[in-house]
Amino acid sequence: MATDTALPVLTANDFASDQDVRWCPGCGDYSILAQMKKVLPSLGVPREKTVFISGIGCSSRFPYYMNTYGMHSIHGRAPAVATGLKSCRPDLSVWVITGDGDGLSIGGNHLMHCIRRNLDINIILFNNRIYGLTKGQYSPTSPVGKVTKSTPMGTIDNPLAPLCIAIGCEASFVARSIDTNIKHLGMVLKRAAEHRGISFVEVYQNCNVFNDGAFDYATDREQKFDTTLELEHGKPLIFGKNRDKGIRLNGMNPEVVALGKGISEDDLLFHDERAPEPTLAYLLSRMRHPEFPEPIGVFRDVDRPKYDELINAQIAEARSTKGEGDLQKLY
Amino acid sequence: MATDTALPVLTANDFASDQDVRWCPGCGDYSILAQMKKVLPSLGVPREKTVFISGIGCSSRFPYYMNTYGMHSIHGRAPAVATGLKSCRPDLSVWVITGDGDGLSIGGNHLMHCIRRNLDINIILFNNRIYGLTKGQYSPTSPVGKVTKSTPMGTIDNPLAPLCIAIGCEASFVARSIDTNIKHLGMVLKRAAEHRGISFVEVYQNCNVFNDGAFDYATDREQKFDTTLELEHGKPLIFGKNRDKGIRLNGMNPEVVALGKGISEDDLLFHDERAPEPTLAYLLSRMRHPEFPEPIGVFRDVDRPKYDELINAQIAEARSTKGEGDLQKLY
Amino acid sequence: MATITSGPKPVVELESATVRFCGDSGDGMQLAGTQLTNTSALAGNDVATFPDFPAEIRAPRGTKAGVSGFQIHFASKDIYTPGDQVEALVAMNPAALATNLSDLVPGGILIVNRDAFDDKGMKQAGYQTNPMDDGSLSEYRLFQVDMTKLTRLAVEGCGLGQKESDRCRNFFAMGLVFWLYDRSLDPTLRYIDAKFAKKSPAVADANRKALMAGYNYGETTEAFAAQYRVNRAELPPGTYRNLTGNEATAYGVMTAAKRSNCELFLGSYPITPASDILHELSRHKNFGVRTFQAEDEIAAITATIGAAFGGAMAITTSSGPGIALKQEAMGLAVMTELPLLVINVQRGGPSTGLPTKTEQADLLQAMYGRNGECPMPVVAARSPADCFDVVQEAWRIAVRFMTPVMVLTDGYIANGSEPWRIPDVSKMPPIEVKHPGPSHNGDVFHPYERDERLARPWALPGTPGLMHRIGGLEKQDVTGNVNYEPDNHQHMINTRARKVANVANDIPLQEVTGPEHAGLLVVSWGGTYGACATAVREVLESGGSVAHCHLRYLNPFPRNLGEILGRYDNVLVPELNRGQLRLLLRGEFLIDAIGLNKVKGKPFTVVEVVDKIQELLADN
Amino acid sequence: MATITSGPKPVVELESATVRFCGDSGDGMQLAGTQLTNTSALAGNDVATFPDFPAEIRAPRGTKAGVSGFQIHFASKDIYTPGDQVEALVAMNPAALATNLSDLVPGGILIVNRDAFDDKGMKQAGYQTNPMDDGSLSEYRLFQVDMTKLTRLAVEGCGLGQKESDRCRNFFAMGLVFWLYDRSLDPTLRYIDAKFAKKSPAVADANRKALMAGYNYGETTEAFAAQYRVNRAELPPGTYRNLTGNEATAYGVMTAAKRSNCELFLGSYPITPASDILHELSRHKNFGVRTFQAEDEIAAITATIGAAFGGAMAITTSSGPGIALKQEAMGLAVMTELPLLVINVQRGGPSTGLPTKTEQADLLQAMYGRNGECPMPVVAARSPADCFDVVQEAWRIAVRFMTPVMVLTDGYIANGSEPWRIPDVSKMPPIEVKHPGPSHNGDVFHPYERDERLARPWALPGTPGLMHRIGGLEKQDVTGNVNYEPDNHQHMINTRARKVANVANDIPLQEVTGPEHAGLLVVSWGGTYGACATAVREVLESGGSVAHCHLRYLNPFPRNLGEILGRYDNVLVPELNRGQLRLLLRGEFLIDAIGLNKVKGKPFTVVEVVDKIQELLADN
Ligand SMILES: Cc1ncc(C[n+]2csc(CCOP(=O)(O)OP(=O)(O)O)c2C)c(N)n1
Ligand SMILES: Cc1ncc(C[n+]2csc(CCOP(=O)(O)OP(=O)(O)O)c2C)c(N)n1
Ligand code: SF4
Ligand code: SF4
Ligand SMILES: [Mg+2]
Ligand SMILES: [Mg+2]
Repeated sequence: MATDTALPVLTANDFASDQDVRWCPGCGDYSILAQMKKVLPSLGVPREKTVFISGIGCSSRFPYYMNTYGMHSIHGRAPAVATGLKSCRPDLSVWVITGDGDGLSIGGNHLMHCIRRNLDINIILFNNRIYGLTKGQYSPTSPVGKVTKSTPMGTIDNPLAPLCIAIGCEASFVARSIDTNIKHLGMVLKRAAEHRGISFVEVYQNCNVFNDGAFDYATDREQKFDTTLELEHGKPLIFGKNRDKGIRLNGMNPEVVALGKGISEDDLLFHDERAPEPTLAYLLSRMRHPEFPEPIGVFRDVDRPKYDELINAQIAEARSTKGEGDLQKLY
Repeated sequence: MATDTALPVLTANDFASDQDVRWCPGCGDYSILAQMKKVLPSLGVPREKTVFISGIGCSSRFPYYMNTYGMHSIHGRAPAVATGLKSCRPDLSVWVITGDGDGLSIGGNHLMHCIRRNLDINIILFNNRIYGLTKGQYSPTSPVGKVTKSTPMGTIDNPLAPLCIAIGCEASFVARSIDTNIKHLGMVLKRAAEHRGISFVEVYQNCNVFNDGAFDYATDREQKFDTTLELEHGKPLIFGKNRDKGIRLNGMNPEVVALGKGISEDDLLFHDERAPEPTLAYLLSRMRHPEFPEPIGVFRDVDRPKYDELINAQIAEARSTKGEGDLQKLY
Repeated sequence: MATITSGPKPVVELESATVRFCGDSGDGMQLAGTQLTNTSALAGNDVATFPDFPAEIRAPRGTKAGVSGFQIHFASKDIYTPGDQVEALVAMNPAALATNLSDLVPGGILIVNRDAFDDKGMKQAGYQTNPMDDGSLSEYRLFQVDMTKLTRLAVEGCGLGQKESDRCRNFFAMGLVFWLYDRSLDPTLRYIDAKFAKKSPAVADANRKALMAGYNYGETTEAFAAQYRVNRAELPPGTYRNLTGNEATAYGVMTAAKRSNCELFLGSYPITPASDILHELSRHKNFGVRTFQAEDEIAAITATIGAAFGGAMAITTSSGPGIALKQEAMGLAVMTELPLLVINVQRGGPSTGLPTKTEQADLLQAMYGRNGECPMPVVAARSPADCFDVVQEAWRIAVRFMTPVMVLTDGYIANGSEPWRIPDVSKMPPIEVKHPGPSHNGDVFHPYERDERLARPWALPGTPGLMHRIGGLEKQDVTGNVNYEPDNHQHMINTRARKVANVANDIPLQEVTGPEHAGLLVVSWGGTYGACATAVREVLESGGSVAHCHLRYLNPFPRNLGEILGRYDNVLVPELNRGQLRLLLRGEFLIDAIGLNKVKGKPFTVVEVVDKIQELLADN
Repeated sequence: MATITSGPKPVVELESATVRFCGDSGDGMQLAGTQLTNTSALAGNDVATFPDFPAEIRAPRGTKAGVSGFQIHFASKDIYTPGDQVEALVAMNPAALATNLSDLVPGGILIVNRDAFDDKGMKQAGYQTNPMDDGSLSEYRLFQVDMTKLTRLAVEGCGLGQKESDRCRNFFAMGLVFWLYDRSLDPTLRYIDAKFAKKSPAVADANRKALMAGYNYGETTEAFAAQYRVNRAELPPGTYRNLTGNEATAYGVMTAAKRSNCELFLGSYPITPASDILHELSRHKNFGVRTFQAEDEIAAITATIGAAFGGAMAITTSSGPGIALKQEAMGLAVMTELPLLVINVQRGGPSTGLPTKTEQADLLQAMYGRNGECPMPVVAARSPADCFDVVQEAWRIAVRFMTPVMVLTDGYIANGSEPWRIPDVSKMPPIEVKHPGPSHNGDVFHPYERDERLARPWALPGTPGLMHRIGGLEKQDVTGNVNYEPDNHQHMINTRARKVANVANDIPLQEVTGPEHAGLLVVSWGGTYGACATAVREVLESGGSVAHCHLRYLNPFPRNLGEILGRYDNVLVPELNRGQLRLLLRGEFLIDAIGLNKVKGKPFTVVEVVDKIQELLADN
């Protein structure tokens, strides 16, 4: 099998399955799929060692399109399926693909517990702020007032912020990107793959059929420099077409300031992915359009003990202290 | 019925049901029950307008002991039961009693969504860091390494912090108290009842049978002044037997400082329950023993639209714009 | 507004007609079908429809996976099914033709959009050569129409881009079919006004023009020799409107709420094919309807239980997988003896299965899906309009016996439609609901003190003096206190079972259509009613010795069912499952019921049932 | 170490004895019972036990709700039940006496802790006067012992406070009972050493002293006239140890993992009475056992599915309400055709029900609790030790047919115990598991290409060339691709059903104890085995015409079951439910099976079954 483990150089196409892709023309899922296929060959993990687990939703069809192992499980349960798989098979590289409904509505609890256990997998949440597959009901990330099939008078549920939840559970890696920002998306997916422990990534994804333009503010050529802010480790928080605006800390609260006229980069809030305390990451995850530019990139990247390592370490320890189990002795 | 709504003056005993209480002798649940019975008469809400909904667990036996309406529902679902009840019956004062397993393990998702919707109810989570009713397995709040029936080699799950989760969901009222600190507990329960919108309260509760002493550090006569910190709105964060220590902000991180020798109260972090952004509350919820004194009291108390009000407001609006529904016209 | 009356060509009268529009998901076939349906209903026909769309939101354009179809059966006699075979097929592209042709009767009318048959389209459909030229369609009456071109011409000058222009093609197709069956364009023109006139006059104008163009094309071109006409049916007098099963379910619960004078609460989590009930109910807040889109099915039903505790008419809607998730909570509803409805719009299983396809395989789950001895009444709707009656009946049972009730419909009747005779609200009897009033004697209230039906009182929070606690642990009868005593448990197990059994005394006796005694009794339930009723009628007309017994009440069975079953030499149970009702009948009545079972995600055809009946009659 | 051999008093030989310790939850009755059980097992008796504890963690001290009991039946013949009635009752307080006395045979030995009968204690138990003085106990052989005082005296000088001293009372009681039945103290002394010697020598010393004191009290005081002895039973040769059902289940899965050479994964969420399986397995990590305490039952089973996909022997354990929650995911396991075990330790239902009581009411949930046609093999254990064999058999079926398997046990056998003949690991045949190896030809792998049993290949992630995707949507046979075609769906529905039906070819034929033909056949399943077997034996001995057929395999049934049922005039199905197996037998075999049904949270007594058998035999 040396031949297999010796990693023949693979291309994006090698990761494409024989199934034709069945998303609506123009769906943001296509570009996420494309970036994933592009990133995987660069990781040096053979296809057979890669597994995609998903729940149910348009986004959750993802595994069918990858020439890897995969399971299109049931609604909301992918993180739990992945927990069983990764605990028994730490040798595998496991990805969970989920949606804002799959991951935050029915699956919110599994997501939370999977994150807090810091299982060494990558969770990509396709956030289109709508239920796509069931044809357009509001989701836990839909903004208040959103008119949908199930809310003709507008939603009254205050939305959940995926990253706030992840950080509330002490996620060791938290990031955000955008379907159409393909270079950035590729970078984020790669960083997520490289991180050991849970990697939680929110991707803004356009559902052009049931929630078209939900993220125009963040993708529009003109606006995006003012409405998004690319995080860079150790760098000050600067944004704007001419990079002439920044985020300054005022007590515990961020505020937008114009650079120049007395305010220099050093007065700004500096990003620190590796801050041991998640408070900064939390503060960043709270910055929302239109009050603030929405940060994209890596919010947090710290090292914590990993569930799959620990569960197997206990097995090893038990074996070394008690010796390999002997049934006859046990009886 | 005037006689009933004219609130005869009630006593704690009026709120006791005819069932004898069946917790282990010495269980912390007793004192929480006692405080609840003491606080309710002071709220001016008649017994028949008060409803206790619980899930399953020792703590969830609570409703049986109250002479109010109540439902001992199924494991983890109390917040959802309460959502249906309160949405149809905003006139009722609804309390949810849950445990660290009931509320954060199987019920974590309902808790999260109930909080983010800001339903006008009070959720009291009895945190004894163990599964009591099922006789001693670790819970989502058990510290790493905890040896229990199901973890003879110690737990490997990083615990969840109830308040971090609640704040991650933008809870409009968040507080913490301790079973044995009865005056403080009474105050917190009253504040929770007075708050409109979701009130989330974590109560440290001793399970003297399966997790005895889990909170000794916070209740011990000698230590408690150094290990806990009573939050007061608008006041600096001071603690210690002689109130000679405080919390100062260093960048985004809290640090313990000794007062005097150049450090005055004004240098300390001041508490603000009403801060519109939850970042401060989040930072406080991250302060854990032994690095920090653990804050008790009200972390956050802000006003947000309430789900039960909104759902009924839409009904009213629809009726005023479209007129009361007429089936014959509809057909 | 323009009204076009029938033109010069000869008109052939038909008793019934079956038409199917098929094309790409993007071609608006569902709309075309709906318009023809409503127009026919207004024309006084009896109609039955069968929409059939892909599971994918939108499969790649032009692929077979993306084909969407809508079949309409309209007639001057009363009909129960959308028809086994299609007499006129409209195919908008090659994939649609390839996947639907097999359902067209030999000699049937075949209208094809010729423009769509380019190489790419044909390749996607798997055609090597153009079927219109290679003679493979010779057995049909083929009409090749350049719909794309003709539509573009028709809408020229409306200021639409090509993409929008092509979107009008379905209106052209409608116009043509409307001419062919001599149908008025008015309802569709009205629809266009209502739907587009304000939003975008240009589109409205274009659709109107395309519709007319299609109609005129039929009238003027030589291609079509004759028109067809289906006269109004002899339906019982009254005003009718067309209704889908999910609409009927929504109207039914709203009506039940009104009749019982309850506020309506729906706790639901979206799932195909049940979501439309949530959508419909959420549009009627002015009826006091509260719709709660929960975080999952478990929250949906437990919120429903909370609402029921509070005194609302509380219902939860879902389909297979979601119903499985609700089972534990149904146990709580049974234990707390609260009235609520669990509505299961069955779909293809197991697991995620075939979300957009129909099936009847959740009957045993409805009966036995819960832990412990946990009986619940079960009722099932037989047709789209019947959903309206069944949910009201279910609510009547729920409040009278203080019990959750399971209502079964399926994707076929939920999406299908038929004319519904509009009832007179003022003539509907109230559904009686009692709540005990306040008590001031200071006595402890007994929440499990039962009436003659074994129903417990529905005491509402807020009522002075009735404070009480309920829950999922076994409870002492009368007091409702938690109780683990052996004899009490046995008593409560028996009581809950007897209470549900008592429902049999409050429902009508089972009726049979056909002879009192015969060689065969066909026993059906749910959405297979139409096929079975039609099949039995046909066999009877051809002199066969058969009768039909359709069950609305599945738990408990009507009191006289056993006696009925005994009267016939053989019993046939056609089901879209592997024999679930059959097991119940065999187990309860020890009769050797025979099954006709089909699990293909599709309803029975009449022929399938007729053939089985004939086979069994022949055997005797 | 001290060994006390039997003393001066006369020794009466008995064939069997039934003893029950009862007292407050805090009195250590479970420990007392366990010690007597193990000692008797070591003495070579056959034993059967029935621990019975309250649902409350700890109800208020001295209340009836807080009474905990442990019954042991030990004998020199082989026995299957803990005994209907108690021959010797040890009551540590008034509440215990009040709640247990009715089970003591007239003339039975009654040992009471006199000291506990103070006013408070008697009031809590509802005694107006002291039963020991008002003659109400006259029909029993009453022994009043001042256990509290005597124990305190005995442990004086061990340096314990009064509270700790009183904790030793159960050892005093044990000592007394051990003397009474001429049992060796050694095992208990060893237990004391192992358990306390290190942790707290003082406690160890005190317990030892209390134990001896009790023993000596029996020997020296005049009170007791004689001792009793139950000789070793003629069990099949071999070494035995005592095992509870949950322990046997844990050992069984560990053994199955070893035999199939799989890593063991348990995904579970605690729930009474299943939690002990999780506890036991989590203690054996050195066997490569991974235990995952999930956030809920749904996570538990879906993690189990993930582990199965990865190639582990994956199991999930729960009880009624938790099993209901797992149903949707079981559907996924059926659809993905992965091998795993779902172990349901049944408890009293419905809903939360009676968590610590036993019941058999989840059989139909096991069969039909899922949406759609979703067949799963179902097997049930008949006794504590049988759990060991049944879970291995279940795993053999699971891997051979690539299917999830439901294993049913119940609270009665899970907590009860019996001697278990220790097997020889080296003699156990392997359970064969095949995984397809790597493929390098570049062909697409076919995950649903089946073998002669219709099982699909278990291809593991990590295997080059076998990359494939599975899921809950209907799939095309062979390729496993998503597929919505009608005929494929029918084919897959049939295939999944046939696959499970095929299991019947891989299991032993059903056996019957008793005559080949008789007036009555008793058909039982699960934990009622003991009562039924004993009852049939008794009736046979008294010349009755009856036979016994106990089913281990409930889905599919053994191939010859129908033929067997046909051989008997009547069929009786005793169940701790309202007739669930009865429904299945009637439905499948159309026989008029009669039910003996009890739903009291307690097992059958032998007498109950005997009486019913006699009644039916009399009727003929
Ligand atoms: C148990 C269960 N409940 C409900 C559904 C129906 N359902 C399928 S996907 C979905 C939500 C999809 O939304 P999201 O997760 O945001 O995915 P998207 O389609 O937007 O990518 C729902 C409600 C289901 N398949 N299973
Ligand atoms: C569906 C379901 N799963 C599991 C259980 C078993 N169970 C009852 S309470 C409980 C956890 C109790 O822990 P917690 O919520 O912390 O309450 P405590 O007893 O500690 O107050 C569990 C696992 C159950 N009753 N129902
Ligand atoms: S419905 Fe929306 S999310 Fe789903 S495939 Fe279509 S565009 Fe994408
Ligand atoms: S087990 Fe613990 S939590 Fe439960 S009642 Fe006893 S002491 Fe209280
Ligand atoms: Mg979405
Ligand atoms: Mg707890």
